[in-house]
Amino acid sequence: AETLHMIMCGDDTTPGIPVQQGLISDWEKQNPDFKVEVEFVPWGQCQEKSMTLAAAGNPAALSYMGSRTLKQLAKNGLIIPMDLTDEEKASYAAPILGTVTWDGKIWGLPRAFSTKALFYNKKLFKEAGLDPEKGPQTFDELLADAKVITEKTDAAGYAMAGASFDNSMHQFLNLVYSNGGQVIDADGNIDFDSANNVQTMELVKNLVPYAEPGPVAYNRGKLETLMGEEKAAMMIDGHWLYDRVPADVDMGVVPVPAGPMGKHSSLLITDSLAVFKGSGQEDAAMSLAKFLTSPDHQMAYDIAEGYTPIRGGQKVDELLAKDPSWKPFIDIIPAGGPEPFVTDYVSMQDSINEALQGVILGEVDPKEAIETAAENLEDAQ
Amino acid sequence: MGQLKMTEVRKTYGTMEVIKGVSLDIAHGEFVVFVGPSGCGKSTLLRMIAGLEEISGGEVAIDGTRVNDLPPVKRGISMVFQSYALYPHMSVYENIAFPLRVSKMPKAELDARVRRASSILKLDERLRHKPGQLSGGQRQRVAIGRSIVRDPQVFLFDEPLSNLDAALRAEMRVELSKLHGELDATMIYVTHDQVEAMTMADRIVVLDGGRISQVGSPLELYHKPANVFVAGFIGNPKMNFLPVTCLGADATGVTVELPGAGRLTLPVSPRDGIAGQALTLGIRPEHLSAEGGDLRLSLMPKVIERLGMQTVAYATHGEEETAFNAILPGSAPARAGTPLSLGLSAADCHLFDAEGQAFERHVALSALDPALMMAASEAG
Amino acid sequence: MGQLKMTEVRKTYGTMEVIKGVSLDIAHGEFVVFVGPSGCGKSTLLRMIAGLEEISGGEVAIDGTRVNDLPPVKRGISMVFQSYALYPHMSVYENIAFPLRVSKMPKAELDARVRRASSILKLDERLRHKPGQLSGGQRQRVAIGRSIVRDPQVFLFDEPLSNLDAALRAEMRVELSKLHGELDATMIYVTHDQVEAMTMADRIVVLDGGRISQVGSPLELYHKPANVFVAGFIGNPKMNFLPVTCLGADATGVTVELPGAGRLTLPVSPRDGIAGQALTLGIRPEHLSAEGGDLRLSLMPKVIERLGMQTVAYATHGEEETAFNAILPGSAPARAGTPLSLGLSAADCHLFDAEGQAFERHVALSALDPALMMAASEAG
Amino acid sequence: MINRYRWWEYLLIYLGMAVLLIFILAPFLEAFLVSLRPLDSLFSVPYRFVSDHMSFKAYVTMWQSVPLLWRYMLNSFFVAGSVTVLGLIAIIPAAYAFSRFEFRGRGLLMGAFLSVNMVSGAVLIIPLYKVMQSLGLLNSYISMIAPGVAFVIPTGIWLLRSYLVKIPKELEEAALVDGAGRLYILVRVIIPVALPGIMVVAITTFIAAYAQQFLYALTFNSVNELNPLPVGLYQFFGRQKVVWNELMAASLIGIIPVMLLYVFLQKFIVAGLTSGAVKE
Amino acid sequence: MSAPAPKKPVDWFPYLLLLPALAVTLIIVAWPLAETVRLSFTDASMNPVTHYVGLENYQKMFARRFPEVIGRTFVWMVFSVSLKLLIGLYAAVLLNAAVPGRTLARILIMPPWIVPVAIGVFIWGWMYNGQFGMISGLAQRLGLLSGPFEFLAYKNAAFLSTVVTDVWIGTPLVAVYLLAAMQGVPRDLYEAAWTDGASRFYRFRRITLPLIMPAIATMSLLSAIWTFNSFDIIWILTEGGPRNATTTMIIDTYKTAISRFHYGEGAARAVMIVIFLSLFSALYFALIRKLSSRGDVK
Ligand SMILES: Nc1ncnc2c1ncn2[C@@H]1O[C@H](COP(=O)(O)OP(=O)(O)OP(=O)(O)O)[C@@H](O)[C@H]1O
Ligand SMILES: Nc1ncnc2c1ncn2[C@@H]1O[C@H](COP(=O)(O)OP(=O)(O)OP(=O)(O)O)[C@@H](O)[C@H]1O
Ligand SMILES: [Mg+2]
Ligand SMILES: [Mg+2]
Repeated sequence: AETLHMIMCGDDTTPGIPVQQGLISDWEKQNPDFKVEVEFVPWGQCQEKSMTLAAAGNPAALSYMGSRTLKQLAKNGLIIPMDLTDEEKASYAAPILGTVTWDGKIWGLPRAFSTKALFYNKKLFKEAGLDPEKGPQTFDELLADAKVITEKTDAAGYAMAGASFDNSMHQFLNLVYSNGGQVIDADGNIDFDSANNVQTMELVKNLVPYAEPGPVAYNRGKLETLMGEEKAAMMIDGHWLYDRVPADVDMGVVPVPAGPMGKHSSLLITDSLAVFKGSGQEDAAMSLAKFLTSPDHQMAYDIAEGYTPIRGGQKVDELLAKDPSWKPFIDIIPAGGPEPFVTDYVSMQDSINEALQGVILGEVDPKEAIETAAENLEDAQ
Repeated sequence: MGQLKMTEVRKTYGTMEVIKGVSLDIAHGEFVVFVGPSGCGKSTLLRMIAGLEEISGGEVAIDGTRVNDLPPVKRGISMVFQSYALYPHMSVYENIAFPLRVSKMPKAELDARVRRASSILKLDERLRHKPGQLSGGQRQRVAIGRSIVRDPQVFLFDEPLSNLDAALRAEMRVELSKLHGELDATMIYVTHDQVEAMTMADRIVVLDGGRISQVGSPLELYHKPANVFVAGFIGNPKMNFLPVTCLGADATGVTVELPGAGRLTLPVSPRDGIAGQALTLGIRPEHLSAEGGDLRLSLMPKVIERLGMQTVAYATHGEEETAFNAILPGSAPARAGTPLSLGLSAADCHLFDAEGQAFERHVALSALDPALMMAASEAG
Repeated sequence: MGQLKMTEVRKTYGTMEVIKGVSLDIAHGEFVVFVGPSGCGKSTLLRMIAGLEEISGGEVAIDGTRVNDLPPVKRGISMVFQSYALYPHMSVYENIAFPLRVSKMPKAELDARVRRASSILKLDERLRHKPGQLSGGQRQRVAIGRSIVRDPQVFLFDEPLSNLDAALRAEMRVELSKLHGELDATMIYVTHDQVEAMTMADRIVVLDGGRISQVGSPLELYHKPANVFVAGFIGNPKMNFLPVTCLGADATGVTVELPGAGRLTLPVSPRDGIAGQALTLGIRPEHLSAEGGDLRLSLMPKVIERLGMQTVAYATHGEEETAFNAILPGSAPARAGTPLSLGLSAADCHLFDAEGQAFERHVALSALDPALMMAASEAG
Repeated sequence: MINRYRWWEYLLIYLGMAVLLIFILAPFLEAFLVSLRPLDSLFSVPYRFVSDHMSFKAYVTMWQSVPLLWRYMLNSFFVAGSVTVLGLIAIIPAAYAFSRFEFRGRGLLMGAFLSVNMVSGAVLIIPLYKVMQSLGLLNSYISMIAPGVAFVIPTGIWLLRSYLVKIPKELEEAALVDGAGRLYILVRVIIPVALPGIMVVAITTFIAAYAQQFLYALTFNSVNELNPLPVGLYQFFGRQKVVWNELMAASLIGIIPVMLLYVFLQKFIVAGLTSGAVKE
Repeated sequence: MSAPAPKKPVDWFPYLLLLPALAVTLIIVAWPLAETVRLSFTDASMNPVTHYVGLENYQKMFARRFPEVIGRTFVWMVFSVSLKLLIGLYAAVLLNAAVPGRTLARILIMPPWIVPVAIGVFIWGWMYNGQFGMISGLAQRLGLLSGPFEFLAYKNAAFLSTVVTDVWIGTPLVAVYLLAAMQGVPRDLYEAAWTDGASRFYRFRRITLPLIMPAIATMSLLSAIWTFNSFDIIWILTEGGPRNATTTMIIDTYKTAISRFHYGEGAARAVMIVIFLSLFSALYFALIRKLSSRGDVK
């Protein structure tokens, strides 16, 4: 049988892997001509590897990719679009499909999905004299609560990410979307320099005194540690945070606070399976990708991995019944916005992070930061 | 003042005793040379005087002060190393100035001293050069220059000439002797080259396995070696030894029988009860002569070296083929393989007992060297 | 056979000519020594013979075959290096066996040859040792051992003894001479030590700045140096030179006037028209005597070296303080600073013209060395 | 005597060493402490050296969570060893050529080798991938070894050359006179004599290959069983949730074999580098 | 002068000796490098179809804050290399002292060299953390800091932090190398100086230091080249932030070529690095040669 090379990010010890492996075996039974070789590549090197292979003309047939890279791959003709039936398309919530759609075509099949909400530490809220059952709902409340907590407790009010990592930008975009802002408009034009975004940046600026000292040193992972140690009271994060703090930390969750010009939202991030052009096994890869992401199979995988379920359905209801903490993460999906789809993702990340860092370090004011970032973002187009 | 006194000085490395109790007095202004075979402890002793090596036992005193625990610089000594130990990255000037820089001497005085040293040593034209650009003899002089600028009372030299070729060595030997005349200082000099020892020393200390074998003036060692070791060590080619039997002794000397060659009465101080004992007779190669002599020996030359000025015959004597060498003046008619008959005088012979201790010869040293007469009268 | 012929051999490094046309015939079995001051090209010449250095001009032939372009091993030569160049990681056995291993000799024969070499050189007990564990003399013998196993026709030695101390050097000198007697081979030997040259050579080649200054037997060079250079180079301390004026010449010799000392008629072959010319008179230090002589000179000793066997006076002569040294036998009553009157014989003197070329002395060399007579008769 | 220190000198020396070793080892102390902590209390605020529930459990569990760990270590050893051996095969003759022969283009070639040092592997990765692909070397040990070899060659040549320069020329000339061929001389004379210098280069090369073989391995190899330790270690933190305690335990264990190697060879290194290092 | 020597045939042996090294280098380095140079004149990206664009990549590079990056890279290199040399020298001096326990110390200094770079840097990442990091934690406990200090959060602090980590990783090699050089200084030079009364420090300054200068020179050049190209440390600690404060040429190159996949532009940067380092090395050699012709370095 022919070997079909598939690249997965991460390692083979997560609970979803056996599920996936079972599915792959099933697929192999249906397609006895192929033998699937799954290569696990550590995060942080994974996309680079897939892209390197592709650029060198020897792509993997199927690769696990951050959806944000798809536009660049597609534009350069390295991947082929997915031929989904309308029915298949309809099984996804529209914003989710937005994370993989460019130029009217779908370039990858969502494999892992996350939404974000605001976690807050009930104990610290109590300590500061705030109502532990009522998390902040707006930017103003967020700011006010953060201030009170910083002043009344040992902990920082808000856990702010500012390091030069992708998730610093993600944290910020959650706030951007919740204030009705965007990075890119429906036609694919940069629309970053808006009053909404300046306002959001103002919030960042105002939050700095109530954030942990030196937010520029923090990415999401380190902030999670602070949450676990109860050194910060509020943080925007995915559902996984529950698993990453000690069990005795009592946290509440509310949707990302809404800004004066918007309403609750969330950044929707997906990773997808992309089929590379030039492996000679495009059809088989496509078939495997579809097989793995078909509603039931994908759901099993999501549940096993603890990802936000990509599709609704009965399984989701079961999940919610079993674990109500999922509710804010699932309910927000329709209101969420996809990760901006640009050609030069890294350039976007750099531009936005630089603006963020400028504001956090007090080197530029929010308006100027947004303007400069917007200019630089043109490069990323 | 540069007076030095060693009392029962010992040195052990681990369990190995290398210096086994050395006592020695050195007067101010003396030129003392340590000689001895390789590994006998010459360098070790010198380094202990210098303070480079810890003293395991006994005492070293300079000008009456015990210096065992003082660092070198506080002992008023300076040392010239076998390898010269010049600082390769510094100019000759800086090399010589180094000890003065260490002591933070004012610039003007430093300059004056360096210039004085360099003029004594004829290095004026070399002051800007690096050691690497100098010839062996010049390097040697720089090393000496570095040691004289500090005006030490005691100079220590560890085989300073051993890296030079023969001609240069001869030249430097003379220069060092002159220097000793000019500087009013004590010099202690280690070498294994006995020409150096003989030509430069006021007194020679012969070391043998960590012990002093004999101390004396060069001519004393040459003419009155105290034992077989010293007798064999001083002189090149070395003294010839023959087993003899003592026939008797009286006031004129000791009469011995040379197997197969006859008997001879040596003018040495007799001892009691030695008649019949096996003794050793020593005779230097240069004291054999083609004609005459009190007794004639037949030798079998193996190799003849003709130096023009003299002829060296490496020969054997008797049935046992004992090595027996001879030096004959000019171009002697000796041929390898042709037996050679040579004469020896009783007055030139040395006699040693079974332990290797010498019988005292009747030789007046003052008759040999006018300088000694003077020294004797000064000392008196 | 080990017959070697050099014809107008030249060597240039870049634009610098180092060997300036050397022609020399060496017969089989001869022991030829190259001497000369440092940098005169001795090593270069030897290395050209060995094939280690390219020959820029002229021809080197061994046994009648031009070898200019042959690699060393094809020339039938072997070489002993000044530094011995032993392989530090191999035992003595392996060092000696190396050339045989290279030529893939069967084991039994190899072993036999190594053992023969080691027994000639008395290295049997050292075969398992590494060079680092040997003394200088032993290393030297290993280096020789390595060169004799291959039975070469020509041995080349580049200052093989220069790293040894005086005593060992003397010993090795004798051993090498013996070895030359035992092996039927040609030896070419480079040194700057003239004692070695004098004692070992059948013929000495004196090089001066890339040219041959004189070729001859040791005693020929000693007694009949062809020029001032050779005269000064052979002998230690070197020959004394005095400026003299020629008064006239006849069959008995040349009469010269020594300024302030008198006149002397030297038994040398006269030349025409030399009367009135400024010449140079040479006299070796060892030919000065305390008593007698045809003429007496007054010297001012500066340093006296007493070696026991002889006394060396480093002195000056005349107003100009020309260096003038003397060697006196035994313990002469000379003192530094006290004028010394010494005699010289006309027969011992050398005479050189303004260009430094010698007047031929009337000395019969065969009278000086019985070996020469034999060589002369054999050659005849 | 010259090495006799007074008490305050001892104090200064040990104090100085302590400061140095604290700087050098503090991160390892940190790593060790982390390896002892359970995953959910890795980092305590405020900082504490000793926290609750410390144990050596990670040193046991790491073998289970990355079952191929031992294999990665062996791979690392194998790859580093191969890089060292192959590297030496290229380095020794080249260093010998540069130290002993005058030939056309010598200076140029030496400069060229030095400039290989200036090219970082990361930049070349894509063309290099194409090279490996066209040579059919992907997914094999060779794909990791070959680039390793190429990038250790320049430094190796530089270090070894300065060592070889000091070996007396007479050794070769003697062998030449004895009839040995030039290759024979290299193998039988030069290499044994230069062994200390070669050991230094070998160890430097080995450590470089052992600790820095990440990028090539990752890019050119897709077969998990062939991965070296650094890639293997990434499996601890290439995860959703980094298993820091096991990662640190594995890292510390991974250092040990090389440390042992170094303990045995450190005398060699110092002696060898000496002669190679100081240009005279 | 004698007649010109006949033309000699070329001696192929040295080339033969170079063959293995050359072959490997040509295949693994030169070929890709040539390809890189070619790509630097193209618009190579992910797209398999490329076009030659002349010097455009180089122009773009200089337009985009490039001089600033070069300057920063050199500053980073100078800081890091001088610290490595200083601390390496300091370590070598201590490890050279004849005191009990120095063998242990010589061994204990090695780990940063051996541990995979990424791991070492991760640990430093924690150490720099203000809340749970060792440095800030101990400093607070000792009263040196009043509150948590984030070393990676501010431009200068982050810059210095990356330098310190680079120094940590690079010091062992430098120390071992210099230690070896020190042991090559003949002992009698020290004894001579001691006899003349020179103190330990004086001996170090006037003898040790000048005599190990050649070793220091070699090490500083190699170290400079390695440091210039040091990538993982900055990448893992700061990814070039905050606000580019730690973006060096190699980081910029990596971001451009690998992260952003502007391969042509990245290749142009890589070519620039080689050019800069070659110039630097040439200058450096010239300097050394000048110094040694003055005789300071024997
Ligand atoms: N550091 C040491 N440890 C152990 N033994 C030593 C040490 N230094 C010297 N020795 C031993 O002490 C003895 C005397 O050595 P020393 O160097 O004084 O001899 P030497 O008379 O100067 O010889 P040479 O003429 O060869 O220089 C030798 O046997 C030597 O092996
Ligand atoms: N490779 C070389 N390049 C240029 N000049 C050289 C070279 N080798 C030797 N020379 C020069 O050739 C001359 C003769 O050198 P050679 O080594 O033959 O002298 P030598 O007579 O053996 O001297 P020594 O007694 O010092 O060994 C010297 O002036 C030397 O500087
Ligand atoms: Mg000694
Ligand atoms: Mg020579």
